[in-house]
Amino acid sequence: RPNAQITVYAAASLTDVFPKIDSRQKYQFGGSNTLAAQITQGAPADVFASANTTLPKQLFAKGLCSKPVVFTRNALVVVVPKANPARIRSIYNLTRSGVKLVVAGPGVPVGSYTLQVLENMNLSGPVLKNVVSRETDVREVLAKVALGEADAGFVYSTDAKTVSGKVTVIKVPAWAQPKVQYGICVVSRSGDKTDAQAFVKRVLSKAGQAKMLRYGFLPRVKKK
Amino acid sequence: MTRAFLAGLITAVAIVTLAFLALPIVAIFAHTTPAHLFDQLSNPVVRDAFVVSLKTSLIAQALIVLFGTPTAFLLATRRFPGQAVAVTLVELPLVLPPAVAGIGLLAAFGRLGLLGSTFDALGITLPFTQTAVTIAVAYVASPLYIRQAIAVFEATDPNLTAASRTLGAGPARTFFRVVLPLARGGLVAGLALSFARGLGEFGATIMFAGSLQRVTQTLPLAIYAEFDRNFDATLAMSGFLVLVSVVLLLGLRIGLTWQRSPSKRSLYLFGPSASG
Amino acid sequence: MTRAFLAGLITAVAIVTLAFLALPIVAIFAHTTPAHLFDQLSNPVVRDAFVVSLKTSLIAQALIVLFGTPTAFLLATRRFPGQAVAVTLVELPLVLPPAVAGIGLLAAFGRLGLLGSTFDALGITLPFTQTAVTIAVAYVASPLYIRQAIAVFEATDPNLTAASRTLGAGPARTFFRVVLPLARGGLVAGLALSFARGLGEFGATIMFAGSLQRVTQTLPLAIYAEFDRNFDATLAMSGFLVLVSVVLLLGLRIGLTWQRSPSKRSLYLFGPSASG
Amino acid sequence: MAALALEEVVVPLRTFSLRLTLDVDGAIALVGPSGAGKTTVLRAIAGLVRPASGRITSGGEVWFDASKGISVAPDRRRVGLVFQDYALFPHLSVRQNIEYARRHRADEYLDRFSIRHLERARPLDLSGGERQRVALARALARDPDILLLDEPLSALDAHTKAGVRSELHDLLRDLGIPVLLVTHDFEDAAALADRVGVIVEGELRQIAAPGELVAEPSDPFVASFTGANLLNGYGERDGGLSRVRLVDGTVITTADDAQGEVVLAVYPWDVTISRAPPHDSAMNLINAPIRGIAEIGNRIRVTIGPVSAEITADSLERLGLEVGQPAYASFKATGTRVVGVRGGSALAHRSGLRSASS
Amino acid sequence: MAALALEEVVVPLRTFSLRLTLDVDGAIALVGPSGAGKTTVLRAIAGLVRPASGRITSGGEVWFDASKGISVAPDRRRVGLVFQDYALFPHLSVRQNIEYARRHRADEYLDRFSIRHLERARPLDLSGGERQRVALARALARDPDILLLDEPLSALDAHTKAGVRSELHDLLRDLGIPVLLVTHDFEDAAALADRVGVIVEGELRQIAAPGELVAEPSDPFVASFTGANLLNGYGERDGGLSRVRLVDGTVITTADDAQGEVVLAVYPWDVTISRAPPHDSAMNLINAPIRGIAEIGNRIRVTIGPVSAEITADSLERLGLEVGQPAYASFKATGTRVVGVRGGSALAHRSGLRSASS
Ligand SMILES: Nc1ncnc2c1ncn2[C@@H]1O[C@H](COP(=O)(O)OP(=O)(O)OP(=O)(O)O)[C@@H](O)[C@H]1O
Ligand SMILES: Nc1ncnc2c1ncn2[C@@H]1O[C@H](COP(=O)(O)OP(=O)(O)OP(=O)(O)O)[C@@H](O)[C@H]1O
Ligand SMILES: [Mg+2]
Ligand SMILES: [Mg+2]
Repeated sequence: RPNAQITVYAAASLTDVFPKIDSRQKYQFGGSNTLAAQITQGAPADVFASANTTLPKQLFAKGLCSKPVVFTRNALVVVVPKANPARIRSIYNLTRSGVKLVVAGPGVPVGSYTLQVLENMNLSGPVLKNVVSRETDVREVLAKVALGEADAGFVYSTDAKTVSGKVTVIKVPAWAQPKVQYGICVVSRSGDKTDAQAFVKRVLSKAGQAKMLRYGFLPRVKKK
Repeated sequence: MTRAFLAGLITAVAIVTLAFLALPIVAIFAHTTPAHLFDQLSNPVVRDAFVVSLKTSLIAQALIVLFGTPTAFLLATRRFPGQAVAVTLVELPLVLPPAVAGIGLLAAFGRLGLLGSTFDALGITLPFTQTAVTIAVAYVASPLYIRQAIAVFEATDPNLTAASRTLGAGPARTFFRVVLPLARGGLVAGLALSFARGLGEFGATIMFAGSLQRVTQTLPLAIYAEFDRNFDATLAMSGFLVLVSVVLLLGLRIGLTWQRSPSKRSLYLFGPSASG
Repeated sequence: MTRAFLAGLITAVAIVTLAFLALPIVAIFAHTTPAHLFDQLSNPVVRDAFVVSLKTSLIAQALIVLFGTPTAFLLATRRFPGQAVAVTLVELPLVLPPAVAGIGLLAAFGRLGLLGSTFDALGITLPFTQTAVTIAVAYVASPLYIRQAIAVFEATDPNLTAASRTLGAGPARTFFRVVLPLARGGLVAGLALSFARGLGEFGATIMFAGSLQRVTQTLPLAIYAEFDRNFDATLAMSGFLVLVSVVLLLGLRIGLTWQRSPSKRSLYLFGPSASG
Repeated sequence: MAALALEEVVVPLRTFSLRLTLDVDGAIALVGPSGAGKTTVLRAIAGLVRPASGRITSGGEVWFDASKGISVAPDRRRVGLVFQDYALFPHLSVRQNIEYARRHRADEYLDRFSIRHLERARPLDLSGGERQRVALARALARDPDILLLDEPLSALDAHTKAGVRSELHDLLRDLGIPVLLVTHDFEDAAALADRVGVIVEGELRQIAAPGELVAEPSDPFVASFTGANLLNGYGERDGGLSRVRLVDGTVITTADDAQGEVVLAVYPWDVTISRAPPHDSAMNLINAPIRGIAEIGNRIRVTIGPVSAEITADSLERLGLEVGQPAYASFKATGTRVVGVRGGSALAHRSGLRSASS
Repeated sequence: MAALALEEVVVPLRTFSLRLTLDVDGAIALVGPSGAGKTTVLRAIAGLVRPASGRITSGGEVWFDASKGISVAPDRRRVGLVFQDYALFPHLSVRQNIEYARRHRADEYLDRFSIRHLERARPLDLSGGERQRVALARALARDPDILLLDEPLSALDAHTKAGVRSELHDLLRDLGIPVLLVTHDFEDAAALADRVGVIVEGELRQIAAPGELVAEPSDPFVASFTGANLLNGYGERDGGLSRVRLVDGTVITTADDAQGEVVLAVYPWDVTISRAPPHDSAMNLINAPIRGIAEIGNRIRVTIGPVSAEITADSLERLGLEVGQPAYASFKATGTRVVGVRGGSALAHRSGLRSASS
């Protein structure tokens, strides 16, 4: 039977790829934390795809969704405007005073990942003092940089690609990368569990994963 | 001469103020071309958002008129204990942070809200549905219409309604033949304001209805969502909304002046009004 | 009897409307206790947000009064070409989606905005600063004050100012001794409205000023940020903002009634007004 | 023809209460100063304000009865009320206004009030006189059992007024239903009504034919309202007459019994003016410089000391009177009336300047 | 004493233009119907409205001169303007109102206008008469070179009015500065001013002493404004006299030269009433049933056919006149004046009901 439309709540970083995987569904993209909160408040979502695993786990614990599975991974990068007014060449330049750095709020997955990176590099203190705004999701961070209002921002490598013309990417050294795992689960109150399951399968399927890779996401299991 | 100076100063201040208010609008149009602006109407996101906005706004405004008018009339013409409270209640959404309004709506109609269980029992879910958008819009925009309506009804000459009564017309006839025709201009003006405000609703909607394309994503939400992906689209949509607002406001201006006396009175602060 | 039925119907509708408007407020307080509410004031996030909101609001309102009053006076008392446009300009922010306002402000005062280069040259950067918050608030809240001011000034009896002039008082003296004292009540009311609206500003602020604790994170922004992490904090902050709004509105009510004539006139739709 | 009756109707007002018992038959006018409660009387009859107590009946029907808790709705009472400001519906044409009551087509009234040429006009475009005619037509098109007029002439300029007044007078006479009109102008009341009541602060002081009010004013207020000079003084009996010493020392002889602090009324047309002491029966003589000469239509008012006299233009010429010049004002002892005890009247604080000077 | 002069002042108004040349010395009154432009005259003098052309001078000073582009600001012209609604500052006490001009302490004026007891009161708490006195005091405390009064009496009820008028008359006389007052009531104007001008639709029709206006009205409008009956008819010379045939067929003889469509004026006090045909020199006789009897103060207005006559109460009694009963109205040929050609006057559409009936 032609399965009905389902509603997918997905992390902002999945904005471009998910429709390519399945164009028929309804998507709401945003900060994973916001989406989780909305689901807690009774949002009629069928599937929840989060930019981390903690949020889905919390929902699972509350019995609000099925046991989450990891469906992809991602990496953090620093983006600077093409003009690069602050002449940022490496992450270490972010300590320079006067740099306008935007990051995502601590509740947002990418926000906490950012903190981890800085932890790993022992830059927390000197860099965080340059933060001028904590945005509500990763896309806002990207936007402020792309608009040239901010000098730099931490985003997922996948997001950086979407506006490649407007920003320059600065890699985060592998040893400093946090474990960025995306978890997906079927919302318990979903009126259409079968289609929801079907969607999850679709994402985990070869085709689905291929699309993910094409958009710069990393394989769901790190190969040694 | 100090007098001319004073006049000059005031004019200067006014010009600065108006410039400040105009600049952002100008900037938006500086960044987008009319052509580009109308291209956007073919952009599916914009089109969907436009449809959602229009649909929810129209329903919301209909509700506002239907429920707001009698309420306003009562508040304007009757004295009762706790009236001040009632009027405050009516105006509250106007000054309430939209985000707070959204929280309030969640706390009231959300799954965990006061009526949550009731609605669950009835199998109704409000939050994050299009109904939620309509509710949010109605809640936030209603004061602009109701306040205006109260003002207009209060301004109706009681002698005219009294006359209508002594001429054998009952309450209903008096209301529809005398009160309403005289109030029309003001009511339309109020509705225009409330419509524009509803069209721009953001905070309450995103809190209570989320932002789901084709379902709950209104123009302002789309703007916010597109903001990061494609700034041009955002500017175009913004420009579009500005145009809508301007049209509504000018309509309102006309509606109002059609009400008010034509000749503007001079306060004679700076010399007499040139005659004729 | 149909007449009683009609009256009953209207009353019923009014009650439903008021209930709908009241529910969200009630819900917020149902979820939070006064004690809890004041605990939140010790929560650093809330306290900082409160300080930022207060500071920016006060400055913004001061600017609004300083620049808005002369502007309103001019618009109310002088006729000039393009006046309708000017008035529309003044009212536009009221109906503009805050997000659009924010984008407009970015497009105007942002680094890459119209005046961006100019400001750069002067070494001024607005976005992400508290100044940006103040500007956003002033831009979005100003219409509520200016519109009211225009209305009040238009309502001043021109014979009084004329009298003042014939009694040898110049424009300045006439304005400060006659116009202003008579307008005070209305202006205060308008200011209260604009203050409340400014306090709730969200969309424009987050677009133009971002959100950073202790710097640009106002109460509404904090509410949004805390929404997903700590719903109680959100409710408490909301409750707090509701209280502020209510206080302001009641102040406004008083301000207004202190203006308007005391005795409310009956429109005689449902029987005569009981005398006395 | 159904007469209207008010029985001990009481309407509490801001500073005082309106208390009224009145039978309306034929044309009755209530006169009183602004704020006396005149309009309130009409509102109470029309059912626009609910009295605290009392009874209002029209012919057989009971319109209001506090004791029985009856209060007929305004639209169920057959009253034709013409408002002071006419209260025409600004959004309706003259014809639509007249047909609002849906009892008759307007044509009959358009002709009767010769306003056919205005039928399409909006009230705002009409002159005062025209508006009044429309308001009258509208009220009568409702087939009222009684016609109520609030200040029917006050909205008209003096020039229109003269004409409207005489026409209105004829109309009321031919109408055949009781008419109650209120005005603050005694002359208008006298010109329009068979009986005139003077109402002050909600209380009916006296009601009678206009002539009687002038001849026998019951108190100083009524007297001054009908145009008399008022003289305050201290009176003592003296044989068949009384002598009253005024504040300025003048002594007035009156045929009435005046003892103690009294107020005398003298009508200007009972006072004669002369240059030399007159040799006639008039027992009262005031000799003082002329304070003022006012020409009113064809009559002249000459003010000497505390009294003003009304004389013809001819006699003014003949006597060659001029302001400042001394003259004699004389009037009969029978021309004076004791109208009250001093201070014991609403007068003192009301008639501002005059009482201040006299 | 500085006199005020208006030279060919023109103020365009909505439907017509005010055009005025006038010298103000002593007390002058302008009368005219509502909307005639009276208030506009005062506003122009005070500098509150700027004329399109003309010249306004006060004594030596030029206040306005269109040709020279001079227009002195209102606060620099020494005018005392008393507004129709008095325009007292509601937020200031009586004392503060009077001291607003900062030229004198209020005390002198509080006493002079006997309002000391009100010095702390707010204008809203005052009666009409009291407000007017405060407004006068305030205007005079400004040391004006000229006093302008807009409808000084129209806001007062008839009862207060009588008193205020006479007081005002004395005040204006003693003031010693030129006074210009406007009103729509001819009697008020006559009572207060030495000269009265009749202004209609912005144009000064006639200006003269009140008596002259009555004796020699220049046109039907002025005539009816001063209280005359107007008779429309067609006139033909006949020897030294003219005969005018009225619409209803009556023929009136007049000493004036009346040819073609004319309007005759007859004053009520020139008309005598009798039951039987009178045997006197009066050449004009109208025999018709009495249309109305109106009692006005001590005078009675009896309307017979197209004319109304003014008679005394006594003669009413003596003749025992009653409405409906036939009677004779007679007046001398010399008692009639040709005051204009028919239709050629603002009259026709103005005096609504009357013209409709006559
Ligand atoms: N609704 C009301 N409640 C209480 N008092 C009122 C009300 N309406 C009028 N009054 C007061 O009652 C008094 C009489 O008012 P009303 O209008 O009847 O007087 P009036 O004789 O018609 O005066 P005017 O000649 O100015 O029309 C006034 O003092 C007024 O202040
Ligand atoms: N500012 C204005 N512009 C144009 N026309 C005006 C203005 N003010 C008044 N008018 C018109 O000028 C005419 C005269 O007005 P004005 O007030 O002088 O008459 P008025 O004789 O004082 O009347 P009233 O006796 O009613 O006071 C009126 O027809 C009015 O409509
Ligand atoms: Mg009244
Ligand atoms: Mg006027």
